[in-house]
Amino acid sequence: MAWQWFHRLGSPKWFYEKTTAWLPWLGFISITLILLGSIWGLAFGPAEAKQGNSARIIYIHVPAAVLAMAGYYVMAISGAIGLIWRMKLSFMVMKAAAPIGAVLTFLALFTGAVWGKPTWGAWWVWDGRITSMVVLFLLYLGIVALQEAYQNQDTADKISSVLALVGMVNIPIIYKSVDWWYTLHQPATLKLTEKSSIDPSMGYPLLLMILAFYIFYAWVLLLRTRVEILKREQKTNWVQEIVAKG
Amino acid sequence: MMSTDTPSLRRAFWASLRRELLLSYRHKGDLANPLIFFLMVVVFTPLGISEEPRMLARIAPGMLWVIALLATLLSLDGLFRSDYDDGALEQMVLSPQPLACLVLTKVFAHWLLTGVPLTLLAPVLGVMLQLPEGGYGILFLSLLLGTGSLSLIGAIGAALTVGLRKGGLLLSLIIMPFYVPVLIFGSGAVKNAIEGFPVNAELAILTAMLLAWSVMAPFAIAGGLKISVRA
Amino acid sequence: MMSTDTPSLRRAFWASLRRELLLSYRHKGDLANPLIFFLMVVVFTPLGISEEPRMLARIAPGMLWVIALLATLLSLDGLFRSDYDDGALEQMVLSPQPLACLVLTKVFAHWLLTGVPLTLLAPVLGVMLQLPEGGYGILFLSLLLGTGSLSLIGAIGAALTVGLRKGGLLLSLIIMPFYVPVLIFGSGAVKNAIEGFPVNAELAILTAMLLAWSVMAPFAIAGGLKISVRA
Amino acid sequence: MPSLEFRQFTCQRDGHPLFNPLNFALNGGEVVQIAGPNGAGKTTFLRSLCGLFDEWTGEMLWQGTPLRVPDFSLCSQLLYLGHQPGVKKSLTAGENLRWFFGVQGMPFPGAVSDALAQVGLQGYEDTFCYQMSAGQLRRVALARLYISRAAIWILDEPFTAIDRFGVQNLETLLQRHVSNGGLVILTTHQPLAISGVRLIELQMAGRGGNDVD
Amino acid sequence: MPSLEFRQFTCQRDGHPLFNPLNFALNGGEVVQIAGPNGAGKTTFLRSLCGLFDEWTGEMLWQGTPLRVPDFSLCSQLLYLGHQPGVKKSLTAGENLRWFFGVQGMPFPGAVSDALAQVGLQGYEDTFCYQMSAGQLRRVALARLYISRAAIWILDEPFTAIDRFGVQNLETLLQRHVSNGGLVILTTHQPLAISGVRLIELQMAGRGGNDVD
Ligand code: HEM
Ligand SMILES: Nc1ncnc2c1ncn2[C@@H]1O[C@H](COP(=O)(O)OP(=O)(O)OP(=O)(O)O)[C@@H](O)[C@H]1O
Ligand SMILES: Nc1ncnc2c1ncn2[C@@H]1O[C@H](COP(=O)(O)OP(=O)(O)OP(=O)(O)O)[C@@H](O)[C@H]1O
Ligand SMILES: [Mg+2]
Ligand SMILES: [Mg+2]
Repeated sequence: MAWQWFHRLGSPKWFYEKTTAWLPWLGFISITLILLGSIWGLAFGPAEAKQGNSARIIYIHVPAAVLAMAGYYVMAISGAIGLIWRMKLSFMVMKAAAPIGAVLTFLALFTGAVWGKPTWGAWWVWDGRITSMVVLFLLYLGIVALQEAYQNQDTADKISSVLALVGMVNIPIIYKSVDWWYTLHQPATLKLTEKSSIDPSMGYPLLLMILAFYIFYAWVLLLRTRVEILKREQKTNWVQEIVAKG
Repeated sequence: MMSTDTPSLRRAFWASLRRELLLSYRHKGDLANPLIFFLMVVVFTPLGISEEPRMLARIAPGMLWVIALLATLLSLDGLFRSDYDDGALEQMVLSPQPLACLVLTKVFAHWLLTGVPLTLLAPVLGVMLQLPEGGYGILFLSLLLGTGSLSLIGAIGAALTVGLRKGGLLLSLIIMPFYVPVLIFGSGAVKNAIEGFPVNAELAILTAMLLAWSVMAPFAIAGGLKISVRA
Repeated sequence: MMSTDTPSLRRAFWASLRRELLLSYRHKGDLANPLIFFLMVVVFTPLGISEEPRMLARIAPGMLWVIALLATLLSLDGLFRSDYDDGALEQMVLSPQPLACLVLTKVFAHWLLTGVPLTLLAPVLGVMLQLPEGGYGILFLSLLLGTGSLSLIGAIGAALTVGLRKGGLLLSLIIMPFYVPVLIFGSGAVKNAIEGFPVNAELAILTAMLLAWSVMAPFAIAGGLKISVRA
Repeated sequence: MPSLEFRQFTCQRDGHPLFNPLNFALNGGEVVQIAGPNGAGKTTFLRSLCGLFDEWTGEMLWQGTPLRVPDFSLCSQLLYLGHQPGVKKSLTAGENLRWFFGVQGMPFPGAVSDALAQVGLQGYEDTFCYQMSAGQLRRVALARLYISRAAIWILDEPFTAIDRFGVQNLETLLQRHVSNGGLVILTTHQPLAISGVRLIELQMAGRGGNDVD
Repeated sequence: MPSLEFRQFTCQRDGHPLFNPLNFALNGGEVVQIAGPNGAGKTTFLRSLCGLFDEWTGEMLWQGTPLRVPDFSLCSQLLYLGHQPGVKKSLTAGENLRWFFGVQGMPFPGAVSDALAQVGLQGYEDTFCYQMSAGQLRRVALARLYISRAAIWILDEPFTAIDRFGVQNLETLLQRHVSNGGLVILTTHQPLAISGVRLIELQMAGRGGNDVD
């Protein structure tokens, strides 16, 4: 039955035991893909016509940016599930997702800034994309700060879920408004419907890296959720058995 | 023992609004605070940044909007705090009337006593900052619409942080991202007006945002307060 | 019954400082607040005012100083408030140790946790606001000296307004005039540095102000608190 | 007639039960004192009743139907007076009371000055609450009881800071309320001079069973 | 041996005396209860003693010499515990106590955990005060009495929110303090189980003379 599955998923113990087997696979695949993509992109891909080798930073910059945005929805939706169905596990996923998202956003910002110096001649420019990324970073920071600020975990979970939910509505608005506001940054080059404006020799390794980052994200998220489970359930028998086993 | 006249939401609404206005009236100082802040930054700006009229004129529209936004933001921390500390919030949560309506009165009062005065004062300070001719009307209109959204959004932040022993500016961090679109369209409208471009789009968007937040915010606020009060 | 080891001022000083630091450590959020505010305005500035690098570079020195000043000011309201509300201030007033010394620790802790982080963060935000090359060192130095004065002056205002049920930004009004010289010499130093002029005079004056306020402020603060507590 | 029933009911803090599970039923016409030493969980228990605390386990039944977390469906039936009385210091006594009833959707009670007189605050209707002594402030909060139409009164240490005569008055009032079929649930560390008080002792969890009834 | 004397002493609010002038002298070895209904001026009186309120008239003599307004010269001799106990909720019980003594220039008392045990808070030294019940919070403030070396204790309703055993303990402590020559001045609305309490009744001003002694 679908509902039975749903309820079992809500059980931290079931989730913990189930995912133990997935971990090594996810870790192995993501690391392999990242290595593969980097070697392809950095060593065998062509240098970009105008920007030269500095453009190779794209293989980190773009996947980080993509995941930073996708990560927000992972976080907000798991928060919403937690609020609606009062599911503790879902809150744990949310809590685990927030710092990962913040780090990825920071990575996108940082690589962007590093890239900006050779191409735009300045570390920092206020343009639409960049601004919306800063705003996203602040949204993540807000969630992390709320989680830290509340001593009572239950309250922290619910409060930050409400914030994440409200934020979910707001993200498209921010993107629209900031894009409309001022643009210097690259428009989207990878397009599904039309022909991509990026050369396939750079496009394929980039796509590979994005895929790799997705899997990597899932892996780290699982790891962090499991740590969170152990922390919160530390007084239960099954966790103590695991700890005793070492 | 039991009630004979049925309790009514309208009564609760008025009682609540009445109290907010009374409280603000008693703390006249608080009422003036956002205005003082506004004034203060307007004084500091030429001192610290530049006293050149041409320069001032260029930064004026944005500056006025940024300051109005900060003033709103800073006045928000106390919105639910004192009710939380002295137990009045519990009583509101326990009222049989929907909490979302009761908090809406608080937000409305906040806007009436912060947003509206700021809006009225802005043109005056515009003169001090050498705001060019064409900007005044739209400055007024955009602030009137925008401060409504600012109060509503800010109240969500205030509700989410009221349980912290000192919410302080963590509140700022939380709501800042939500203020960004309001700021962009608000100051955008004024800049366009000064340069003679049409401003209909910006004003329409500001109105739409105000409506959307008016519908959504009360529920988020009520939800946040209920969680906070139970902690 | 009576004391055998004599009470010592040194002990009182350390106990007081220790508590302030502990309290801030417990409210980590508060610690970050002035920084968040700083960051916030730096983000709002290009959004609201202008994103043009040339324009930003011109307003950056003043903007950074104005924001640092506002951030200090806004963090001051709570300086004595919670001690007043929960009765700890009475206990401090009743301590046999001179109140001026005890409050000095509070101000010192405030500077350590507000002024210093602001100073450290300012150059980073300078990059975001396109602050020209030559300004960074002096920005840092002038803020380091200036924020000390700002904390001391602000504490006087906080002491005088703590007895009001909600001091809020009335505080701002009181101390604003005293902040003006600090702002003028602080931002002046940075502007001069950028344009390659000497900055010795400005830095000397900032240092002198810091020393003068360090001597005078504690007594004014202690006086203000004693009056407030007796109201 | 209000009826409340508890089955294996206990409140938790940080995942640990505060007191041994309770099994008992309350009906209108009773004064119930929740007793126990400091930190036993009395306040927590009362807040759970009001829906202001939700880390509890077991069952709570109102008129026979179980209440779920979070559930404020008792709201309109109850009056809660906690450690923090919810009196605004910068309003006058009268304004505070009028707000209190207004916010529940009740018409502004004309009885405000009567109620204040009942708690010994004749002529204080227009006095600001920050000009009041500790006891007077609590009395403003207690004046609600003289106007309220709620059937269940939940009072957390209502006698705090109240002088001897004030306590007597209050006891008389409670007795009148229950004789009208109301239910009073209170905590206090002072001996009560009310006859027929039902005592529910909270026993620290993990110190032997109790199941009071 | 501490000695305090009052001559025609009364406190004022808004220019009106609160209670009829008092004339009496206190010496070490006494427990003195300031009594009176809510709003009689007990808190105001105690605060005047500490120098925390200065709208009073008449004379107050400490060891025979008159004290002037504003005068904190009694400071090092006294310990004041008011309606607001001065306990920071975001510090632990131990940190609160250590600050309290540190700020008076005393060495950090090693006795902190003993004192906490005495008020029934064994093992709570590292518990944050916001995690405490109302009574536990007051107990943290009361723990000061077990460490203090002050001769005069001024306690404004020290029994608030304290349970029965706590009150008994506190009474024993007060008795020990006065038997060591100390002076205790307190207010409370609960009956005291201490022998030989000296009662000073505050009588509302303008309702006939009293001059208690
Ligand atoms: C701090 C600065 C920067 C930030 C925050 C930033 C942020 C972003 C974001 C959010 C994306 C979107 C990914 C997507 O929508 O699919 C992106 C993609 C991209 N960025 Fe940046 N960026 C920055 C600087 C730069 C610089 C300096 C360059 C090079 C000139 C650059 C080149 C690109 C390219 C080529 C893409 C891929 C566009 C696409 O395929 O959609 N970025 N960046
Ligand atoms: N916010 C909190 N977080 C964690 N624990 C808490 C919190 N508040 C109270 N507690 C703990 O829960 C227990 C019960 O507290 P509660 O306030 O219900 O006690 P009480 O019976 O009302 O005591 P009192 O007679 O002192 O008012 C106490 O041991 C206290 O330490
Ligand atoms: N801040 C104030 N301003 C004006 N009047 C005040 C103020 N505080 C108290 N009063 C008045 O002074 C009188 C004495 O107050 P006080 O607090 O000393 O009473 P109390 O004897 O301690 O009463 P309780 O038993 O309620 O604590 C009261 O009638 C009160 O109304
Ligand atoms: Mg309690
Ligand atoms: Mg009193």
